[in-house]
Parts: sequence; structure tokens; C-alpha cells
Amino acid sequence: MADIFSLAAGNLISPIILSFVLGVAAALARSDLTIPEAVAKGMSIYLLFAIGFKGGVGVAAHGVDAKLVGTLVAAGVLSFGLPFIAFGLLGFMTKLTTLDKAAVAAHYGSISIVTFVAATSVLETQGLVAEGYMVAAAAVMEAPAILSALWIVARKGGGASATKGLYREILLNGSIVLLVGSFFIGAITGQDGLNQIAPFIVAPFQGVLCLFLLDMGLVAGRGLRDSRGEVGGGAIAFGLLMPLVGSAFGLMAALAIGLSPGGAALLMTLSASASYIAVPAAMRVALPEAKPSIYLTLSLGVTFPFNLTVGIPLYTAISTTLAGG
Amino acid sequence: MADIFSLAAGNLISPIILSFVLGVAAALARSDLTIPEAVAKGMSIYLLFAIGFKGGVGVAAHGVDAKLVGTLVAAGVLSFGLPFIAFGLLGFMTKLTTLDKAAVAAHYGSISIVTFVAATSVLETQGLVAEGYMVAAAAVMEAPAILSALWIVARKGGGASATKGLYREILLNGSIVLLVGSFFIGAITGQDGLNQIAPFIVAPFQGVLCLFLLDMGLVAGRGLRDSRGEVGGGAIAFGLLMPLVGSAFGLMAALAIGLSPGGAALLMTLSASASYIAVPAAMRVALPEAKPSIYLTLSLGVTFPFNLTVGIPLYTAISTTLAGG
Amino acid sequence: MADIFSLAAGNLISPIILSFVLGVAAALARSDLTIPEAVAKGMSIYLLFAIGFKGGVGVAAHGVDAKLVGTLVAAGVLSFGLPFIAFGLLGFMTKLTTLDKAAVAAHYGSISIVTFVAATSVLETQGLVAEGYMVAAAAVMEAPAILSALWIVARKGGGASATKGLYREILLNGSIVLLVGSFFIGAITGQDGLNQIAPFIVAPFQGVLCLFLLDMGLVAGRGLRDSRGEVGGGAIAFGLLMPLVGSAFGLMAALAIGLSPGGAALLMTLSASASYIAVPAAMRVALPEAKPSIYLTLSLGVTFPFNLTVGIPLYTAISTTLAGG
Amino acid sequence: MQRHKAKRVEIIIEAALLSRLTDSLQSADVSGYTVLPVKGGSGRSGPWTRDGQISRGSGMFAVICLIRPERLDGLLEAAFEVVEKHIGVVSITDTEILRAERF
Amino acid sequence: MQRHKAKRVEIIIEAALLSRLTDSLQSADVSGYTVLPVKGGSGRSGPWTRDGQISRGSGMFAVICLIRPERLDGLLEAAFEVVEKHIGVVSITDTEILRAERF
Amino acid sequence: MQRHKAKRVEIIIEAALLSRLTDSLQSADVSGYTVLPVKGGSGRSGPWTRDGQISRGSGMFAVICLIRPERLDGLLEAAFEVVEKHIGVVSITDTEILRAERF
Ligand SMILES: Nc1ncnc2c1ncn2[C@@H]1O[C@H](COP(=O)(O)O)[C@@H](O)[C@H]1O
Ligand SMILES: Nc1ncnc2c1ncn2[C@@H]1O[C@H](COP(=O)(O)O)[C@@H](O)[C@H]1O
Ligand SMILES: Nc1ncnc2c1ncn2[C@@H]1O[C@H](COP(=O)(O)O)[C@@H](O)[C@H]1O
Ligand code: NA
Ligand code: NA
Ligand code: NA
Repeated sequence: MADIFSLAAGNLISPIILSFVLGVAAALARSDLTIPEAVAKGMSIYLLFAIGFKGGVGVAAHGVDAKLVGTLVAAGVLSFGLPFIAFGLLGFMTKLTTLDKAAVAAHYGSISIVTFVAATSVLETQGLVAEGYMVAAAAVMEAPAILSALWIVARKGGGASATKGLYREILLNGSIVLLVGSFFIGAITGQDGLNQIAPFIVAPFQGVLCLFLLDMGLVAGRGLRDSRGEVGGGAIAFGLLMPLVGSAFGLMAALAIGLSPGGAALLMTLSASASYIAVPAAMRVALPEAKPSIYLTLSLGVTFPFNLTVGIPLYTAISTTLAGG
Repeated sequence: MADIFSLAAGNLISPIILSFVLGVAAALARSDLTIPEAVAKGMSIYLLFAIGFKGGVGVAAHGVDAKLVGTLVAAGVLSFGLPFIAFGLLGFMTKLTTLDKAAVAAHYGSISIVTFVAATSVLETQGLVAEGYMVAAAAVMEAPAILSALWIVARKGGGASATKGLYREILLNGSIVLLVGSFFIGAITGQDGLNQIAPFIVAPFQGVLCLFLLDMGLVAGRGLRDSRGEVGGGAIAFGLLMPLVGSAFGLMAALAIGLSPGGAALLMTLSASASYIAVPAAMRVALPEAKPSIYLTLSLGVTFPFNLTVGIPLYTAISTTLAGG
Repeated sequence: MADIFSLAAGNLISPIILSFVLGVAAALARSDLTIPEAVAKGMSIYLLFAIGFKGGVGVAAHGVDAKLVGTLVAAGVLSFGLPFIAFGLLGFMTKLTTLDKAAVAAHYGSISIVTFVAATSVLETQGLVAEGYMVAAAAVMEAPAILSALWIVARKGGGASATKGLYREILLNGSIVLLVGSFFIGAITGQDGLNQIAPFIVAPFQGVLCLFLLDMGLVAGRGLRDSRGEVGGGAIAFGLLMPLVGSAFGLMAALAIGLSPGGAALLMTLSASASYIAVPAAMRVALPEAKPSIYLTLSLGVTFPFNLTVGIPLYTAISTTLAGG
Repeated sequence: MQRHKAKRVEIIIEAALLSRLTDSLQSADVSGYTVLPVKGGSGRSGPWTRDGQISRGSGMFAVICLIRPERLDGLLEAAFEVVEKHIGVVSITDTEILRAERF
Repeated sequence: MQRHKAKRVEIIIEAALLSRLTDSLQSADVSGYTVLPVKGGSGRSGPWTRDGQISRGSGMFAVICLIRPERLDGLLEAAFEVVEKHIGVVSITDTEILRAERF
Repeated sequence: MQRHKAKRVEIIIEAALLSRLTDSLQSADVSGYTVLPVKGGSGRSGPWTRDGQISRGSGMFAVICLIRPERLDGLLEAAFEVVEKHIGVVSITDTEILRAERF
């Protein structure tokens, strides 16, 4: 336990976390500090490209093994399954409408790629190596949760509009295509390819992540400021509990598959994290009556900071203890 | 020949080419992956600045010699002359109107700076050094082709509007000014200057080029998707043949001047490439009735990918064989 | 003196200065070269973050001493006081209205962070180390000058509208928050934090500064082009004299505090520089009748280039002579 | 210069629905429109600005259609199909256009 | 589709004053507006473009308010309070809106 | 507040021609206009979006001119000179302005 706390403290005073904190503080103080939308999108493209590429190079180096298939299957099952658990928990803990509960559940089944990126960079600073294909697991987990949520709404008689093209759109959304595409580029070009572009995608990575998290902090802080009162105590408690529940399922899957400690920490992080890019966009189309102020506040304002500060070091400590050598 | 193929294969699985392929694939699959306009422009400014600067440093290091003047003159002649050859070929191979033929011809006399950049980075990975002033040759070749096209149209009685200011605009367009300007900065500050900013313009260069080519792939792929049917088989054949014809003229000029193999490969690449930034903008002003869907599809959708994948390794192989030591 | 000139010459042919010159030249030649607004803002965020962070690391390394407090107090006094001197000088040298004089004075009491950044990079290339907390002094000097200007106007019976929220806005403007915030992040994470992100905030710094100064040159050049005639000879003379006056006060303060030569050069630079971001925005709100074409032309078109080319090497030379070891 | 009566329809709509709206317009044979970026706004769901959004699908756009008066109803029906349940405002203004053969 | 008469007010205003304008609108109970970015323009103080600005507070924005006719005067007064001494133009156009219950 | 009748002219035009249009307006003594960025659109030459353009000269802009009614014809002639052969649409709407002394 002492380890966990020192790890958490070490994590908390990293430039990455403090940049996020700066962003939140600036937003709460109503500073006019903003990062232009185009620059923020540019940074997210950079991060997705880098993380995908490095994952692919990892697979090229260590080869494909049986665990890979197991991991991808587990990822799909987790993303399909977690929304049901989230929906159930929300029923106990909140008085939200069915639509709102389903929309929130979709977010927690899916993943936050920035949380994943932050976790990989914590692993790196600790010298832990994870399986390269964890990136592929992240891509697999983006979409299935949306289907589960729509299925829940359909069963409960809610008005999910199965608009044509929605599924195609989800599967082909920019983040997934870029992540999977750069994963394959990395896998094909391998270490040679990485050597060519390492000064771009490896060396400055942590620094870009700082600025990106500064922006995330600004956005999360503004969200918190504007939505005060709309999200009740029960919902906030859910936003803190659900990542722990999700990570427990992720841990079980990781132990069953036999992932390395680093890989287990990443699968826990993926299961614990909640989407705030792909799923909100899908919800606006499929469940327009569900309130963005609820699902965005929970995933971005509560769960994201929780994972960033407490969650990731906790998952890492647990996985190195249980899955560790 | 075996060499050429292995070279082409090696080139094809580089991160740069695969990023372009990813972009094309994403666009054809109708993914919503996009790179914000401001970021794309930012990257192109970075590439122009870096390539110009490094060219200038090269000239500062190796000094100005008689070949430099010869190269710049040859560049001007090629850019003036190639449109006439292109116009003639188009007459044989397509049924386009005079206006459309002239507009397309202007594109092929001018150059694509990204193709040039991609070629320099292929040379680099092969350890070939080119004359630094090839960048200046690229700048020289941007504009003259436009004059040739307008002259063709005027002679054929077409309605080219010699709007006042057009020539000034072409000569002072941002790309040329930045390329020439950073060339002079590099030439003046030399190796000292380069040392100061090398971690910015040298180390991450290939990585930025990857993301830029990802964007080019997205744009080219969307162009291809939208223009299906508008561009006939004859025109596409022209888009594949003309780079070979152009590169042959470039090769002759390079041999006549006595350029190094690297320099010859770059002059071939310049002659083979077709503009898709400066010339289209000029055509919208000077020949508004010429169809952008034709000239953009050919230069960006056909010739650019051809040069990137087949052309550059071919020109490099030929030039190392013929101009080689 | 010979030293100063060779220093000035060495400074003048650096990539940074030449990039600025290129921008001015391109603007005066009416080239369409532009850097997208979002990219320019992105670069300024990068520069502020990097300079703040490095300053904080410097303080963490060398510890807080009595000089720090002295420096911050001196910075505040300079920013409060210089506008009165500027206002007086403007009375002698120009026929501007009270409002315009007060607005110009506010600019010269405040600072230009890019001038500061350029000075730090000149110091670096000369191997001079400055106190890390000079960044904090820069932050302190942003705002007080605005209060002095409003006070002058109020006394003279002008119509300064003390709109509610203006002071909060000035103190929480993005630049200050980012500079101070990243300063604290650097101070907290120290050398460890710097090691993590050095490939992002140290290595490419000079290169980014080049592109940023290219943009500054474009903006300054356009400003000069458009405002020809509006700003008289007296005002231009003020724009050249005031930085010398300001730097003299900065020097006295530095000597009194006992700053290192590098620190003294930076405090001189801060005192000599004029704001063109924070103060203009505040003036539009508080003194809308003051003419932007006057204060922007002076601070950005006259004083900024003067400091960049002549001022910084001069202040460095003087401070190494007088404050030097 | 000859001017012709027309309608200017301005639809402010969520980004996530933009492609659905333009598809719907296309299938109602409305092939002329212009999309302007929106920087921010405010309505019943409170204020927002684009720089404060991280989500790709977020933000709003303004779609402007110039159309002959007799085709207005078709356009509004097509638009309303998409806008209905979502955030979005629609306004219709009388205007005049040059070169009516284009519309 | 049922349409209702309304006014479309378009205010072109300096960036530095945008938050003051929207605050003033809010306090006059005008909670619906849309802000468009402006790339450049020209007026008595000469031409400018956004790419040629370094100042954060620089540039202009266009604010569009759709409002019931009877509430127009309140809006104009609130807007004018801010616009008065500054750069900025205000235009008012007759328009029609759908879903009037929202306004 | 005193309002005055005016015309609101909206010209959607290719980026490559923007400076020609504003020059032409200036020489017709129309010195007040605002330029809005256009994100995308569709017309006879098909749909496009700005993020899918690599060319600097590409894309379109919307130019808005508020002008006294009696000066409309001069403006339209100046605009038409540039727009004529090119892509672009022009619409004219009746509007009212405050502070007419500025126009
Ligand atoms: N009265 C209005 N005038 C102009 N734009 C509006 C108005 N009401 C809403 N909007 C726009 O529509 C968006 C969503 O509105 P709402 O659904 O009411 O939250 C706002 O953010 C504004 O951009
Ligand atoms: N007549 C007009 N029509 C449209 N926009 C205008 C007009 N006059 C001024 N503007 C806008 O308001 C800004 C400031 O105008 P001014 O205060 O006259 O310099 C200009 O840069 C334009 O964006
Ligand atoms: N009816 C229309 N309403 C609004 N914008 C239009 C209309 N027709 C064309 N446009 C705009 O003008 C551009 C060029 O139109 P076109 O020349 O018809 O291809 C389109 O991409 C749109 O941005
Ligand atoms: Na999850
Ligand atoms: Na060529
Ligand atoms: Na100063």
C-alpha cells in the first residue's frame, strides 16, 4: 500500500498531471486561456498516430501470439458487457431517465484514448513494457458499448433512432481509423520505420501530452463550471465507483489471458475509462434526448480526472502485484 | 532492373508512403478522419521552411559554382517548355477543350513541392547527397509554366483574362516567398544556423512529412471519390505518361549540366511532378472556365501518387545508373 | 564598443532575426504568405509554456533567495512607473491627444514576452545564465502599467470607463496564467520534469521561435504598410528612444538588486519592450477612443524590431560590462 | 441588374448532424447550400464555445440555402426531418438573387 | 409548416467586447444567440484580416440573434450599451422562424 | 433607437478572387464589408469542405456589405465585374441599420 501511495504521489507531481490541473484551475478561475480547436485536434491526431505506430512496432518486434486473439476478444466482451453493469449501477445510485442512464452506460463501456495514452506514459517512466497490441484492444473497445446502449433503450421501449449509417460512422470514425491505420503502418515498417520517425513520435511525445492535457483540463474545468447543479451526488459517486468496477473486470480478463503487468494495467485502464469523443457524437445522433450535460460531466469532469490522478497509479500498482513476475 | 524493384518495394513500405495510402483508404471508405486546414497549412509552412533552409545551408557549405546557374536556367526552360509538350500530348490522348488542355499543361510544367520533399527524404535514406540549390530550381519552376499556358490560350483565341496583378501574385505567392526566403536564411547563417535549429527542422522532419502525406492522401482520395467519371481513360493515361516524359527531359538537362546523381534525381522529380497549389489558384483567376475537377484530379489524384510510389524510386535508380559515379 | 557591434552583427544574422526580416519583407512586398491564426496561437502557447517551465526549473535548481523578492518588487515598480515617463516624453515629442498618449504609455510600461523570449535565446547562444525567476518578473510586469494609464486618464478628466471585470480580465489573461502556471509546474517537477519533456520544450525551441518571428514579421510589416502616414516622425522617434530610457531604468534596478549579467540583460529587455497583446486588448475595452493604429504601430512596428535587432545585443553588452563578473 | 425573388433559409445545427442534413437536402433536390463555421452560442442548453469542445462531433454549423420561393416547402420538410428532435434553429428571410438560372 | 414572424439582429463587434456583449444580452434576458467567426473586413478604420492579427483580443465576431419582434427593443438597448463607443455595426432584418416556442 | 433602411448584400465567392472583389468594392467606394470564412458547401460543381482542400487559393468566403439603398447598384456592378465568370452567388436583403452616419 505504501508503494501505491508513493506511486500516486510521484504520478501526481508529473508535468502531465500538473498541466491538467493548471487547465482545470484556469477554467474555474474564468481565465480566457484557450487552445485553438485546430491545434487541439492536431495534437490529438499526433497522439493517436504515435501511439498506434508504436503499438504496431511492438507487435512487429515481439510477434503475434495466442494472447493477442484472447486480448481482442476480451476487449470486445468488456465493451459489450460493461454498459449493462453501468446501467444497473445507475439504477441503484441515481434517478436518471432510462435514456440518460443508457447514454451514460455507453460512455463507460467505451474508452478514453487519452487516459490510455497517459497510462502508457506512466508505464514508460516506470520501465514497464506492455504488449504492443493493447492499442488494438483500445480500438476494439471504442464501439461495441454503443450497440449495447441502443439495445438497452430498444428493449425498454425508448426511442432510439437506428438511423442508417450510424454503425458505419462509428466504425469508421477518425480516431479508430487513425489508430488502427498507424498500428498497421508500425507493424509493417517495424523498427526501421520507427527509427526514421522516432524524433517526431517518441522524443517530444510527453511534452505534447502536457499541452494536450492542459487543453483537456480547460475543457473539463469549463464543463464542471457550467454544469454545476445538473449532476447530482449519486451520479458523481457513480463516476468514481464505476472506474473501479470496470478495472476489476479488466483485471480479471487480464489475469485469465495471462497478460504482462504492463498489459494488465492498460486493460484495467481501458475498462475503467469513459469515452468523451466518439460516444457523445454517436449519442447526439442516436439518443438526442439524452442530456449531454450529464454524460459529458461524468465522463470528462469526474471519471477522467479520477483515472488520471488516482486510477492509473492504482491500476499499475495492483497489476504489478497480481500479474507481476 | 532488380535494383529498381527492390528499391521501389523498399520505398513502398516506408512510413511516408503508407501514411499516404492510409489517407487514401480512409477517404475512399468515407471515414470522417480529417486534418484541420490550419494544421495542414502549418505543416506545409514547416516543410517549406525546413527544405529551403537546408538547401541554403548546402549551398553555403559547398559554395556556388557554374552548375548552379546552369541548373536554374535549365529549370526555367523546362518549366516554360513542358506545357507545350503536355498540351500536344493531351491533344492526342484526350478530347478536352483547349482551355482545359492549357490548364492541365500549366500544372505539369510547374512542380509539386511535396513530391520534391518526398524525393529528398528518399535520397537521404539512401545516403545520396544532392546539390543544395535544387531547392532554388524548384522555386524557379513554380511559375513560368503558367505563362506558357496563358500564351497558348491567347494564341488559340481563348479568353484568358490577363487580369492585372496576376503575375505579381504568382511570383509572390506564399510558397515561393517562404522557400526562397528560408533558402537565403540558410545560405547566410550556414552550418551555425542549422546547428541552432536542427532539432526542429531536421530531426522531426520525416515524421511531420508522414502526417502531411496522410492529409494529402485524404485530399487525393476525396478528390478521386468525387470526380469519378469526369476524367476519362485518356486523361488518366496522360497523368501516368506525362511524368515519365517530363522526367526524361529533366534527365537530359541534368546530364548536360553534369549534376550529381542525387541532383539529377531531383531535377527528374521536379520535371515529372505536377502542381496542385500555386497553379490551380492561378487558373481560377486566369482561366475560370477550365474545370478544376479535371486538372486537380490528374495532378493530385493520378500523377502525385504515381510519382510517390513508382516515380521517385525509378528516377533515383535511373539517375544513379546514368549520372552515377 | 567593438564588442557591441560584433555582437549585434552576430545577432543580426541569426536564423531568428532573419526570419523576422523575411516576414517584414514578404508583407511589404504584399506576398500572400500567412501563418494561420490557430497555428500562430499554438506557437505562442508553446513558447509561453516552455519559457515558464524552464524558468520554474531554474528556480527549483538554484533555490529562492532574497533577490527574487527584490526582483519582483522592482518589476512591479517599473511597470507602474514607466508609463508616467512615457506619457511625459510623448508630451514633448508628439501632438497626440491625452487618450492616445496614455494608451501608448500603457504599452511601454508593460512588456513583450516574445522580445523576452528572443533575449533568453540570445543569452543562451552566448552561454549566459539568467535567474530563472525573470519569467516571474515578466508576468508581474504585464498588468500594472494598464492601471497607471487609466489613472492618468482619470486625472486628466478623460473618459476611461472602469468597466467591471476589466482588472480580473487583465490579471487572468491567458498569457499570464500560462506563464505563471507553467513556471510553477517547472518549479514543482524540477529537473526530473524537465528531463521528461526536454525533447519537446528545449530542443526545438529555437526553431519554433523562428517560425513565430516569421509570423511577427508578417504582422509588423502589414501594420507598417497600412499605417503609413498615421504615425508622425515624433512618435517614431519616441518608439526608438523610449526602449533606451526604459532599459536604463531596468539596468539601475538590476544593479541595485545585484542581478547576474544575464538577469540584468533580461530586466533591461523587459523594461525596454512594449506590449502588443495584453495591453491593446485592455485598451479597446477601457479606452476605446484611443487609436489602435498609433499604439500598435509604435509597439509592434517600431519598438519590437528595434529591440530585436539593436536593443537586445546592446542591453546584453551593457549588462555584461556593468553587472558582469 | 435583374434581381429575382428568393428565400434565404438559415439553419443552425449540431455538427454531428451536419452530414445528415446535407444528405437530406440533397435527396430533396436542394443541391445549393453554404456551410459557415459557428464559434459559439447560447440557447436553452446554455452557452458554449468551440474552443471549449474536445469532441469531434461537437460544435454547430450554420447552413445557408438560397432557394426559389416555390421550392421552400420541400426544403423545410427535408430540413425538419433532421432538425426535429435535436438542437437547432431555422429562420427564413425574403431576399433577392442575381443570376436566377443557377437556383 | 407553421412559421412565425421574428427579427434577425446581426451585430459585428470587436473580439475584446464579445463577452461583454453576451453578458449584456443575458442580463436583458436574451439567452439565444449564435456567434460566427469573422475572417476580416473593412470600415472607417481600414481593412484587416484575422491572419494578420497577433493579439488575442483582436479580430471581430458576428453575433446573430433571432428574437420575437416585441422583444427587439430590449435587445437593441442591451447591445447598444456595449457597442456604443466601439467599432461595430448592427443590422435588423425581418425574418420568420419555425418552432416559435423556443424563442 | 432610430433605425434606417438599408440593404444587406451577401456574396459567396472563391478565395482566389476575394482580394479582387474587395479591391473592386473599394474602387466603387464601398469601404464597409465583413468577410466570413466558409467551411464548405455545395452547388452545381458539387460538394466540398475546407478541410479537404490543400490549395491556398481554395475554399470560399462570404462577404457581407451593409449599404444605403441608393448605393446598391454601384455595389452590385462592382461585385458583378469580379463574380461574373466565376463560381459565386449574390443575394440582396432588405434590412435596417443603427447609426446610419457610418454607412
Ligand atoms: N434565438 C436564437 N438566435 C440565434 N441562435 C440561437 C438562438 N437560440 C439558439 N440558438 C443557437 O442554437 C444553439 C442551440 O440552442 P438550444 O437548443 O436552445 O440550446 C445555441 O447554442 C445557438 O447557437
Ligand atoms: N457597411 C458595412 N458592412 C458590413 N460590415 C461592415 C460595414 N462597415 C463596417 N463593417 C465591419 O465593421 C468593422 C469595423 O468597422 P469600422 O468601425 O467602420 O472600421 C469592419 O472591419 C467590418 O468588419
Ligand atoms: N443555392 C445556394 N445557396 C447557398 N449557397 C450556394 C447556393 N448555390 C451555390 N452556393 C455556394 O456557392 C458555391 C459554388 O456554387 P456552384 O458554382 O453552383 O458550384 C457552393 O459550394 C456553395 O458554397
Ligand atoms: Na471503459
Ligand atoms: Na513538372
Ligand atoms: Na516595458
